[in-house]
Amino acid sequence: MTIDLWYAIVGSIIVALSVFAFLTSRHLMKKLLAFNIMGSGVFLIMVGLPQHQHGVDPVPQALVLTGIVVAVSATALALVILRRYVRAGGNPAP
Amino acid sequence: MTPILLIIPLAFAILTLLLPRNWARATIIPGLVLQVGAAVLLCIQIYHDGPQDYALGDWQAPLGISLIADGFSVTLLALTSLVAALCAVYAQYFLTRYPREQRYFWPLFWFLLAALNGIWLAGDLFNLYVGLELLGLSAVGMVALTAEKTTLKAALDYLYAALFGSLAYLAGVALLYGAYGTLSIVQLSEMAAANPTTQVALGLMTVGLLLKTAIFPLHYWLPPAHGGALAPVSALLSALVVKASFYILALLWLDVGALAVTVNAAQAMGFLGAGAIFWGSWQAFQTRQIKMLVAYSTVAQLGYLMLLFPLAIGVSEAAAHLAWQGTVLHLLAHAFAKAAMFLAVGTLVLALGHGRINDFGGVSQRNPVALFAFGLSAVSLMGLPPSGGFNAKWLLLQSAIASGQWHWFVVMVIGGLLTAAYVFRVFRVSFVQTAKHDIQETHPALQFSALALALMAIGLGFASEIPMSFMNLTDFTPSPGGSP
Amino acid sequence: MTLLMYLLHQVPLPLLVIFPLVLVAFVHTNTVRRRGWMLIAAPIPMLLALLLWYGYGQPEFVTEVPWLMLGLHWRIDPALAPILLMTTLLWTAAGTYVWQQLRSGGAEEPHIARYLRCWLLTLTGNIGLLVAGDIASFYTLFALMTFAAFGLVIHTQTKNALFAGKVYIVLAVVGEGLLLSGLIWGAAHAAAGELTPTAPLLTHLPGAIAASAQGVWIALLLFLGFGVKAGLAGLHWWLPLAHPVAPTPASAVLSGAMIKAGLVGWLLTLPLGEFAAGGNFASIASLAVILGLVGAFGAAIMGVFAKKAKAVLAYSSVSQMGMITVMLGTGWLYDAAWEAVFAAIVVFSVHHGFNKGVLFFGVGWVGALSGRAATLILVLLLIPALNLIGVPFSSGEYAKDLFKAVIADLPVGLLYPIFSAGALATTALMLRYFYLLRKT
Amino acid sequence: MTTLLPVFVLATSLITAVLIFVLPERHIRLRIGLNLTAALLKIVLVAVMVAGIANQVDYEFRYELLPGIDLILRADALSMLFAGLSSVLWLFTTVYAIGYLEGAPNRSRFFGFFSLCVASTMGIALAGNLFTFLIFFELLTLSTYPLVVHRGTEESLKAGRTYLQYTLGGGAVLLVGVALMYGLVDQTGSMTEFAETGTLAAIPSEQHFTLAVIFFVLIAGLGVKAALVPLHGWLPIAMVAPAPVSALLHAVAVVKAGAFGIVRVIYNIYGVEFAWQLGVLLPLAILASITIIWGSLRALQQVEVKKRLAYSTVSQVSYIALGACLFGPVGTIGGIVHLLHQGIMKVTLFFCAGNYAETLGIHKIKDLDGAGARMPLTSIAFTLGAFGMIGVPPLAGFISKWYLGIGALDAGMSWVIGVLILSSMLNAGYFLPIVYRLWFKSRREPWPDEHIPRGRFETHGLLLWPTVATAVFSLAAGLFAAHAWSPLSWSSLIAFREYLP
Repeated sequence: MTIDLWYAIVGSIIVALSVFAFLTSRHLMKKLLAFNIMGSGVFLIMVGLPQHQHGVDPVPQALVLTGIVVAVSATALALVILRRYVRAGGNPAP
Repeated sequence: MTPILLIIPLAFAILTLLLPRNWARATIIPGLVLQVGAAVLLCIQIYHDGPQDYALGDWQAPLGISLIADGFSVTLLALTSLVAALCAVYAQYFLTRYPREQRYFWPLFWFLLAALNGIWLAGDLFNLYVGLELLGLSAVGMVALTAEKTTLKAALDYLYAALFGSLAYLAGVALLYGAYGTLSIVQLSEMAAANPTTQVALGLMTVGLLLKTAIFPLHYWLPPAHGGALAPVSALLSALVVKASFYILALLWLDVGALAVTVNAAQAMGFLGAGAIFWGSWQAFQTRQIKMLVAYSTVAQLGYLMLLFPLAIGVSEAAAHLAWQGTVLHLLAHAFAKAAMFLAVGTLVLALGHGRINDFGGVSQRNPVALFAFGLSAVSLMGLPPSGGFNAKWLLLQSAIASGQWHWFVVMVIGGLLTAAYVFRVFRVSFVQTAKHDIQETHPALQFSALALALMAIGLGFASEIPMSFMNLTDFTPSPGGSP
Repeated sequence: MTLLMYLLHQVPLPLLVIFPLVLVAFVHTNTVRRRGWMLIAAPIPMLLALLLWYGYGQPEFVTEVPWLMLGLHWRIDPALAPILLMTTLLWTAAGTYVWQQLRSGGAEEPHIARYLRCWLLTLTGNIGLLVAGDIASFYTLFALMTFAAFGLVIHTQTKNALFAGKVYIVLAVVGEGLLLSGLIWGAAHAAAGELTPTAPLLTHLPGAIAASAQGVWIALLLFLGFGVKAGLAGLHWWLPLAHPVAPTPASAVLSGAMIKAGLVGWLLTLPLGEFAAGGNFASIASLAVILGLVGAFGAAIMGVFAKKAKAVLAYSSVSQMGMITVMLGTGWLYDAAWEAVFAAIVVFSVHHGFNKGVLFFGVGWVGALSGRAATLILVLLLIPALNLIGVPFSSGEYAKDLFKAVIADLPVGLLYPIFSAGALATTALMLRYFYLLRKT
Repeated sequence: MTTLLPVFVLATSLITAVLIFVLPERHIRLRIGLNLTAALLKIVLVAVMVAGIANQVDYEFRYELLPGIDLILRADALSMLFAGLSSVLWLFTTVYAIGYLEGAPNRSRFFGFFSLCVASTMGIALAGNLFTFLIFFELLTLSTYPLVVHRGTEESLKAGRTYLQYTLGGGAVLLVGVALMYGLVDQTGSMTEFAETGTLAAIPSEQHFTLAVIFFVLIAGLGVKAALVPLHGWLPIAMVAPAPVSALLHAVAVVKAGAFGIVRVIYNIYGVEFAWQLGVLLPLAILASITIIWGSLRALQQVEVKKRLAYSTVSQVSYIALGACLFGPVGTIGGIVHLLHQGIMKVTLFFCAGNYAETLGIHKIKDLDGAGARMPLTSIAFTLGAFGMIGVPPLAGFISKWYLGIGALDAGMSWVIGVLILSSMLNAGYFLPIVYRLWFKSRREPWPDEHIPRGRFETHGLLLWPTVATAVFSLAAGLFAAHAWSPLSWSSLIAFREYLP
């Protein structure tokens, strides 16, 4: 059991927790936060799982980097829409 | 040749983002011409030279981005260009009433196109992920365009579903990479064995993609999003966007994980499809708003796509081949027909000023072409001949007969009747002579772009040979494998 | 004379038959009262042709038009020619009667144009069916006569007339149905083996029926089907209802000529004579005799209690047709004697046609006249009446003797005296007839 | 040319349909001209093909729709019978419709779908295999729906719904049958092509049960349009449509498409001899007989003219199915010739019903008293049609019954005679009272709603002459039945080719 696998296991736990949060939270902001945490978990798995075989693998690093960019932009978009929604009189916690 | 199809939309996306509004408008037609032209050229090239691989910037996989253009992907590319082009023509006239929305529509439109093209051409699972995310974000942006409370809510729901789905997918990708050390679809399809890791990975990805494809019972986000968006947006979303995630799903089940999937799982997917057909049709039959009707119709029609899995997995090669052909044809026919239907409905709503089906009286006199387009696309959706939808249904039925799966046979036949039940609700009222209020004339371009798409759906019934011959270029026939 | 001979051979029979049909087109409501002559003119061509035909020694006279209907084959049948002659003469006479009525303005009722049209149509059918030699056209003309005669029956449009019309049409439709099934069934056997049966000739029918395993049933269908028209006991109900209400000349042709169409149908289609050899049809033949006797005497009893002279005559017709049915049945049973019986039937029917016609006219004349003239007519009417009864030296006696001569040699038991007793029945009816006439 | 002629025949009405849809509502004259030109052109083309068929020319057009499945348009003797009927009646119905709809709204839509409907009928006539037949069969459903609901009233919308429920359901059942046929029996695509003596006789006997099942599935699908009891419910309800539609629908298009399909399945797919061996003909014959009697009984109870005619159609169309079930050439001739005979007679009757409704506002039978004097030509036409339906010679209906009767006896099914005669009597029972009212009752009160005053003719000329023409046809078809160019002779040709390969 390497340290990398620990990353993956911790990542899975984070994912599991955040999925629970995502599904049970009503507030849209909370959901967004849960999504971000979930993303972190997945990234942990991504860097953690493949590493145990043959040293450092550049591919997961690159993938995670891309993933983070995507997640950030998605969060930004979600925030914009959420703000608009609230301004338009929408209830953020339906 | 291949990367041009990514470069063009991206370039125009940036162009339309940067240029002033009027200039941006002027770039649309050249952009569309370039895009369609490039797709057609690629089709011709593939037809002559066979499938091609292309490594972007000469960076080889796994770090580089590899593009694969085979018969299937060029078919989808051509479909995308055609549908998008007509939707764009429509949007040009439709959006004159929405100046603010117009500003953001075009960049999003081009990004959407780039994402779709990227997905069709992607050769590895991670590129598919990137494509999916880009697609999801631009689609959500388009839904949110009008910035009304309801559409914003729909956009948010859509966004969360898309994000959740993407992460589930990404987790699966991570597992697969951890197990096999590659993301290339070609390599994975040779390596992926029927072990728990693969199956868990596939399960995660499947759930994510089902959510993105809005397959019953995970379809909750689709009707408000598709029904609430502007007409050209709905058309693009229903015709193309949901197909992208289905495409990946099919790739996973029939190619990447062909050795890992089980017949029972495939049957379960079929039951989801059947549920979608019945539930979607029932909801479409119940709803009062015409756009919701069309949106629920999408839910139902997506169910037919899911029948691919039980019909193609664990059966004879001939039956699987039929199922595959039928599904592809259904995908194409539905894309044309549903785009046409949303555009036609958009025109009618524009003319009437509302979308209440029961108050559609008199619409046939003032907007006959739009109504006719609606009718033609409905013919294809109902699977009545002559239409692409009918040919697709025929092939699927033949596949069900060939593999002796009578339950799917029955589902498809009943599904056709249910479709008829809800589309004829619209025709019924359209024959009422007396209009309850004013009906405006609409721009002919709006009516005729819808008609052109509808005619393509019908014409596909006579030209099914073309996509089929492209399909035969790919050796992508689902393998008869699958452990019980 | 050669010219006439030429005409006789070249003028096709259909033209003679169609002529009255063409006249129908010229009947208009406004001019109808001046067009009474049409009714006289209508049967004249056929009458002339028939006389010529007799004059030239009854040569073979056949017209075939293979492309018309299911192949038209029309001929003058020498055996039936007397009935044809009687029919044309009676129609001419009755036409003259109507013409006279129209001229004197006697027929003031409305619908006179319709009356004339129906008259001409009925006439076409009645005369035509006697020359039709193929099944299809025979049935066509028979149906034309049947349906057109409805217009004659209900012409006066009184309540009774409408009721009579209803009974008439129901029985007629039933009769047509029985007839058509019999004809088709028979024709199927006559045409067996052919890929496309054009309608077979009537002359093929008896043989085919005799050869068929279900021949008895086919014969029964035909017997009953024609029996409606021939006033067969049990199917005769329309006669006493229709005759009193129909206009006098119409009653005359109805009773004199049309009723014989049913008889002609029997003669042409039933497997009589040599085809009955072997006794296959003994059951129906016996039925014919029994029904004939029931008709002959039953109608007489009913007739005596009738309230109108024309009803009496109608019952008399049923009675007389009953006697003919007895003759037919007897001839059917004893196939060797059929030739002679056939001759007797033809003579009897011609005799009955003329005399009954005159008696009907008499009702009209007596009604129209008064005083001495009426009495004179009454006296003159004794002649046809006595003829019908069959007093010595009358046509009736001649006709009956022909038959009696035949059955005298046959083992028919009581039939001979019973048949002779028919004269009593007729006498009773005639007495009643004169009684009622005098009262009016 | 021999390849494209069937396509041209189809195109004459298809292109007309498109042009009419494109043409704005106000171009009345242009539309009329277009319609009539196309109708005449089609008749000419059909005539050319009829002459060709008589001389054994093959007209065939083939186009691969799906791998192994062709769209085939082919002219054989049977298809020309139906095509000839449709093309001639299209002309008359168009003329009639022009008169009937004068001044009405939505004429562009009406005539467009009308042409489309005829195009589908042509496609059905010329279909060379089951698949092509199915395509046009469904197209017919779609193109007739707008005609049924044309008036847009609540009643017609309701009727349209019922119509769809039946016909789309029937279409789905037919689809099932055809799909089963292709999937289970015919892997090569050649056995579902219509061939003159059938294609299935060589199938091994273990598949016979499957074939029998498929047969009844196909019949159930076709039976909806052919209005076989108990699938006939749509027909009387669809009577709310305008009279030309009822005339075309009932005489030619929809019901005939069903009946024609039954004939095709029996003769050109199964082959009558094989079907007879399979034992599927007797049940169908019994069903057809029940329909004949039931339709007549229901017709007796109707008080509206068009409803009575509708039930009469239910009854009469089954003669065709019955004839097809009689194993033997004569029965075949009877069934096939009735396809045409019933068409012209029933179209006459519906034209007349339309004339009474349009001219005098008469919808109920009891209002017909004395109409003969007011509208003599129409009433003569009605009388001819009615007597033809009863089977009185020398009208067309008699010829049909004659051949059906003899055919039944040849096939050893003598009980059919009883059915025929009973039906004739019931026909008489519901038609003679109408004829009686027309001619023998006199008018006391004014007409319910007199639209068209008595002018030079009793009604609008465009309404009158098509009626008279079809009435003359139904007389001529019987009168000249033995002529070489009569429908009867043509049907005999078909029967010859079926039984003597």
